[in-house]
Amino acid sequence: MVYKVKLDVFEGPFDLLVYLIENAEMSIYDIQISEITKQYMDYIEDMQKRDIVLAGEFMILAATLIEIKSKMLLPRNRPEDLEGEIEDPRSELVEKLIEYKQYKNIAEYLKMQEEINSRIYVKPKEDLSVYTREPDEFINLDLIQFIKAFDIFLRRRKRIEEVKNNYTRIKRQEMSMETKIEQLKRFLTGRRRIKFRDLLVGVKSEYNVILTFVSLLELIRLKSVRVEQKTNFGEISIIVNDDIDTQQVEGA
Amino acid sequence: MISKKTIKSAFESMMFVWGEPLDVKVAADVFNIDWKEAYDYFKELQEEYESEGRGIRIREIDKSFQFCTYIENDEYIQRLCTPVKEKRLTQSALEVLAIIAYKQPVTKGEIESIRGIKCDRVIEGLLKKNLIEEVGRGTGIGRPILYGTTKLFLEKFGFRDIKELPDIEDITNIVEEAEETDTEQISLEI
Amino acid sequence: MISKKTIKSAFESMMFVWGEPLDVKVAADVFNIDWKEAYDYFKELQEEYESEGRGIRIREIDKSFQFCTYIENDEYIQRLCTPVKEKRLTQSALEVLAIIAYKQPVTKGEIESIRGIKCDRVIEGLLKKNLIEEVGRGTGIGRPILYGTTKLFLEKFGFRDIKELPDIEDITNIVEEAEETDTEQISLEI
Repeated sequence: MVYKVKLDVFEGPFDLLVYLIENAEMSIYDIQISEITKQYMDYIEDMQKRDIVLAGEFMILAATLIEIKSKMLLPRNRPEDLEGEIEDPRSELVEKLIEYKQYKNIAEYLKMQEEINSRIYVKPKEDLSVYTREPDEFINLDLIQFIKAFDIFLRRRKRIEEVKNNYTRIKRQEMSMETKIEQLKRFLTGRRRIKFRDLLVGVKSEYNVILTFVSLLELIRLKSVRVEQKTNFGEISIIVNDDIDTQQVEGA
Repeated sequence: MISKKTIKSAFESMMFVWGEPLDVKVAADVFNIDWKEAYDYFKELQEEYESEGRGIRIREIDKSFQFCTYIENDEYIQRLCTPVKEKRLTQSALEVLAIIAYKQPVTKGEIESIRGIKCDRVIEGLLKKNLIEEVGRGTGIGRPILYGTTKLFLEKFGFRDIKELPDIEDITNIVEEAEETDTEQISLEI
Repeated sequence: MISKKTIKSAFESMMFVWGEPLDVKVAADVFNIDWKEAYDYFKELQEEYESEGRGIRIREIDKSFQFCTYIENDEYIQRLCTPVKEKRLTQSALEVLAIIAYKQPVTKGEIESIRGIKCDRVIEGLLKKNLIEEVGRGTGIGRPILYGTTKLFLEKFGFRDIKELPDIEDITNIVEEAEETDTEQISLEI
């Protein structure tokens, strides 16, 4: 059989079918389905005998051909179908084959173009590394970007100012160590023994707790009071010296 | 003010070092001139090399210009040296490329339905060769990848731009005529 | 008999693909012509490219010929080939630039007191980028350097002169308008 010369060079089932049709000198618009189906099946059988793995699509087209063939065998001139022309069972396949053939032609044309263009030569790019080592730095700026950045700065500055104002107002209310020491001395005068915790009654801010404690340390240094702590983290007891009111606070 | 003569001369130098097709826009930017002006200069240069019958020519590819050899000197170049020829595309690659070139942007599914066979491998190969590229996503189920041809495709097949591809209807005539007139010049792989 | 025109055109193609200097003898052998004839053709070609003021020229090196670029076009080739690296100014650089633009001439001390933070590095960077420059010395202690914006600064923002800068009071309005019309985000380092 003639088609054997092409063997496995077919690009797909359509390619094979188009080849068989053309080889049999049939019109693509009037395919003799039973003849072509036979040739197609023979080809596929032949391939399988040679242990050539055919893509599944070849079998799908085989099924389609058989289906068309069987439809062609059905009686077609039924009077109840008069209103419309009965569709030729081959028409869908023919349409596909024609489209495929068109692209096969384009492929042929592209091959020609490829051939022609392979006769034209270009030169490679020169070695440009001497230029590419130090790129030009281009500053990307526009007015809106500049103004937006400035606006963000102005807003943020305003915010910082507000925060700063709050911060200093709170600070002004806070007591200095000197004032606290004087306050403590007045409180301790006339007392013998007092718990440190009692000094913190009504003291809310961390700052004031620390201030009280640091002031107490100062009083210890001045020997106005002694402190005792029996256990770690235990209660601190303050023992007040008699001369507490005569001791001078440094720098006060 | 830089003279037209200087700019045209610079364009020649620039194309020469660049080797690859030089984008008109990139060339125009070097001189801060507008695109149309630069394009006209390139066209003038192209015309000059042609009318003087030079052995090097300027070809236009997708709004870029490139120096190349005059096609008819192919024979002498081959006598001088054996230039490295790239491997020709296979029949299936050419078919898939044909479908993509004419139907782009196109999905793999559409290509396969025209060819009646799977073509993942072929598409992969064409992508690797940079002859096609992904150009977006379709709107259908699974948002399938859309393929289109590249600038390299135009270069390899000698098209100025994709619009230069002949009408599908004319193709058969072109192919048949070419086969009749110079079968001896086309080496067909059989 | 191959015409002189064809041989000269072929020599151009051959030089082009050869890249390196093409030996006159090798070129002559392609056409079976004698050395002197080939040499004369190369000289004629060289003369043609020169008299036409082409951007590519032919140079002779030890009885070989080679295409090369016209030396005067070096500057344009450099412009074409030097990659451009886009740099954005940081938020701090933009702030310092804004302060200098609006308060110039201004000392580093004044800028720092406005921003509440040192800015030697930022000023250095702006000087390097040629967006600001030293414009004199102040009268205070140590005669501090006064900074002002440069012509490049005006150019980059498209101002004809420094008076064209928008009023500080209008800035918020401008920003709001811009944000309405242009939603594009700018990357700010804060």
